[in-house]
Amino acid sequence: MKRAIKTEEAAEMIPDGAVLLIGGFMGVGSPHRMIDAIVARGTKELTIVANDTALPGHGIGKLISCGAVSRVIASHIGLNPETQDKMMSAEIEVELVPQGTLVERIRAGGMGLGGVLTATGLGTPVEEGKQIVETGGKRYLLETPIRGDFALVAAQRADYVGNLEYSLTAHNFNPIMALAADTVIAEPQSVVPIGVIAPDAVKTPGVLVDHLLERAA
Amino acid sequence: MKRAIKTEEAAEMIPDGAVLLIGGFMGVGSPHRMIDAIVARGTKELTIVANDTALPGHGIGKLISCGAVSRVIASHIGLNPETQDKMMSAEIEVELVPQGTLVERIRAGGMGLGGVLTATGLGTPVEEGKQIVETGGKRYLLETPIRGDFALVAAQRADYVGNLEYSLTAHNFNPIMALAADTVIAEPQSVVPIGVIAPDAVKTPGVLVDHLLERAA
Amino acid sequence: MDAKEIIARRVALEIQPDTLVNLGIGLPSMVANYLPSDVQVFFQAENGVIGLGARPPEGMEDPNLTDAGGSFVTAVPGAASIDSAMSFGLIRGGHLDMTVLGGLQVDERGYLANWMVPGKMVPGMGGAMDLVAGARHVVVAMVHTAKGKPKIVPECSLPLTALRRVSLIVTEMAVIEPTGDGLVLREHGPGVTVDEIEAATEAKLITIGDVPEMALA
Amino acid sequence: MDAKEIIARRVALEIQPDTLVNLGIGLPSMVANYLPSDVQVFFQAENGVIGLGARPPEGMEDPNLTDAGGSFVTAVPGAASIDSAMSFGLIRGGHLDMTVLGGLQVDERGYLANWMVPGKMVPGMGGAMDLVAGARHVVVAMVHTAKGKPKIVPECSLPLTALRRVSLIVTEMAVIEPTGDGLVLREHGPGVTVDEIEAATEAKLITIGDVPEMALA
Repeated sequence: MKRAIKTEEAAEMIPDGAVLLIGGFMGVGSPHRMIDAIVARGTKELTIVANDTALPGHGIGKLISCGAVSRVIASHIGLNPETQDKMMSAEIEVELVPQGTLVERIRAGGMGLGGVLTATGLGTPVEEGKQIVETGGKRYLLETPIRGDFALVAAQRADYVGNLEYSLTAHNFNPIMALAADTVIAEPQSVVPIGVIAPDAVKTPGVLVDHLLERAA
Repeated sequence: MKRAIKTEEAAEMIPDGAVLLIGGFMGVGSPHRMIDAIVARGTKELTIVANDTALPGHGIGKLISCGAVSRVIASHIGLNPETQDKMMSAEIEVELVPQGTLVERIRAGGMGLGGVLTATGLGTPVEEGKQIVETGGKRYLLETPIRGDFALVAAQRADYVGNLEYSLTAHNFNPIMALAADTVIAEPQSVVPIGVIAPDAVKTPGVLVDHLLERAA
Repeated sequence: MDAKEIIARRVALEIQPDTLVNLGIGLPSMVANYLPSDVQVFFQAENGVIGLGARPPEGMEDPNLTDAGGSFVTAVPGAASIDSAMSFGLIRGGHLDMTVLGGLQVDERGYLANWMVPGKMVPGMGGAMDLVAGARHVVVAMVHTAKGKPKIVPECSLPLTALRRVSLIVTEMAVIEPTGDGLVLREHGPGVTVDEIEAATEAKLITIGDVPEMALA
Repeated sequence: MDAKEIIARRVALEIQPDTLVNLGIGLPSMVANYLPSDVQVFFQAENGVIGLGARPPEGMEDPNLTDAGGSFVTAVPGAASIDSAMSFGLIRGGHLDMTVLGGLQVDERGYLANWMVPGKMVPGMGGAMDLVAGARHVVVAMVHTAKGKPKIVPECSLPLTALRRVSLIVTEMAVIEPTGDGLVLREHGPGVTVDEIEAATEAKLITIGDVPEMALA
């Protein structure tokens, strides 16, 4: 059984320079309370692995705006001109990864696989510097696994085991990121007693979750 | 929207020599009605991809007993002495695959990946004849994708879109197999009107399901 | 009728009943407006719901239900929530029947460039590379020229999106099918002559017999 | 107390609170019976429920809720259903804290052979290779000798299960820890002398100071 902790308590666990996997797609399904707490604390030199950096002043965009981030691995930054500006001025190093490759690289990191063999990116700038593997008469890029020091995942509902449920398009990267970090911090909208979430409704088993935030205010 | 069809109608689609992915773990979560219909029809020379061959006279074991099968790809046949005998007498060709590798090979087949890079099987007979890929300073086996002509999956509940829910340990290989065949036949315990299964409860989206059997009698 | 409406109406005719279709943001998303009411289709957005519906009435939005552009949407009856791994598994695994995307350039090989302009626009590829590499049919929906400059060219000067010949190019001037022999001009736009199309196209176009005018939904 | 009970009671002491543990079928599954009541553990079976509970009362079995041996079980409050991909992702991804497996041979390198006897027994490896390659701690629970023949040998003559040094060997005669220097004899069984252990062991055993008697749960 887990104690639900305060957001500030969780944010204090994250040191400067940490690699964070952060769920969400343009802010939908992002752990907004954790992001606010990291901004408030002033953590620096973070590496953010996420689908995107949302918009300026929204979701992950807040971490970009406040200068907490030195490196981004994402599939899309086009809707956040601040990320693009900081990339151009070399304040933030950006690695752009095709979205499907990004999620599989994180899954590989979480599931103990050596990498991902995909045709996505062949013949494009994504191919540069990467190992090519031939199998079954076809060529594939070998994309390497990604893991985080922390995964910050947003969930609709949790129980005190840490079992998580997600809602609609707020699933996105969260269930996969919960597999792939040394420490997984879950930010649920609500927390219910053990037994309330039926086994078949669980999308992330509680054994993957290290820390559970209190329910949303 | 899909029409729910009779089991016999579905069994008639499966020609001699077909490659079948069949869900289940020792018969739990296997499509028992489909298996009975294939046995009754007398289909021959089937390749079965499944976790195991259950017990003689039970689940996939019925297909073994009646001589419908010429090839098996499975992780375990130890509880079915008939499969072992037919392997020894070369009536059935058996490829044994570690269970985690088997499920990932099927997933790779279903998700368009070039293969699976895994440490499982290194230094064992599983390694024989396989490509080794070095990445990140480690050695991995390259295990090739598996696809079926048909996937026969058992579900707890379906709607008429073909969305599927599974129950407890009857999930096992079913959700992954539903990704990896040219034709997917789902055998649900019950079928409910469209809209009854909430989007968040769907484990296999109906777009993956080609044919839906009538509810269990 | 403006150029975008012509394109959207023509692309709408390409959509087959009972298929899974991904519409890119911007112009491609307009296609849904012109779908014949008797054609049942599941729309997927890569951020994770199969069965996207129209924009909800004001005040009935769900913050957890948006399209890939971040706009509020609804879910049709029979919709299914999926995470990013399943979303891109469907895309790369060949389960997505059609994707409609915008384009910056398409060339005589049928290769598409639509994600970056070096030194200018580096938004990231998002899901575009996976979509083009993996979808069964890739339809490029774009205006024929950009500020008078041809976008259909002998060879893309911009970085490619994938090493894959797209299925069809639909502009307000023409419907063009890339083939092994080159770009075949299939239809001309309303009131547009073949000479005008050729003048606005840098790539060589193949015409076979009479070129009919495009029908519009 | 018979040999198996000694082994099961000793292994039970290895299990840490709040961990995820996989017990193999047969002797290893007995370990659950001797767990101190204040130690909360989630048991996982590779066929797919986290939080396996005891056998249900007669007449209250669920055909969709069994362990990896096919026996009926229950689910504890807070249990989670998972499919085979997630199950083995947990195993290979290092999320499984401990697995307890039977053994045919263990050698001085700490390598385990437990899945086949060439020419005799070819049941398939099931999940054993993934478990040994992937679990954080691998405990081999086996009787010390087979029909008087030592099972702890200089080098396995049977095919290996994985190229991985197991964490601990527990028999009715001894607790042995494989290390980089070789097999260290940590404890002796009730009423067994070090000489007797060495006589029943073909491999070289390292003893450091006095060897204490094993405690039993």
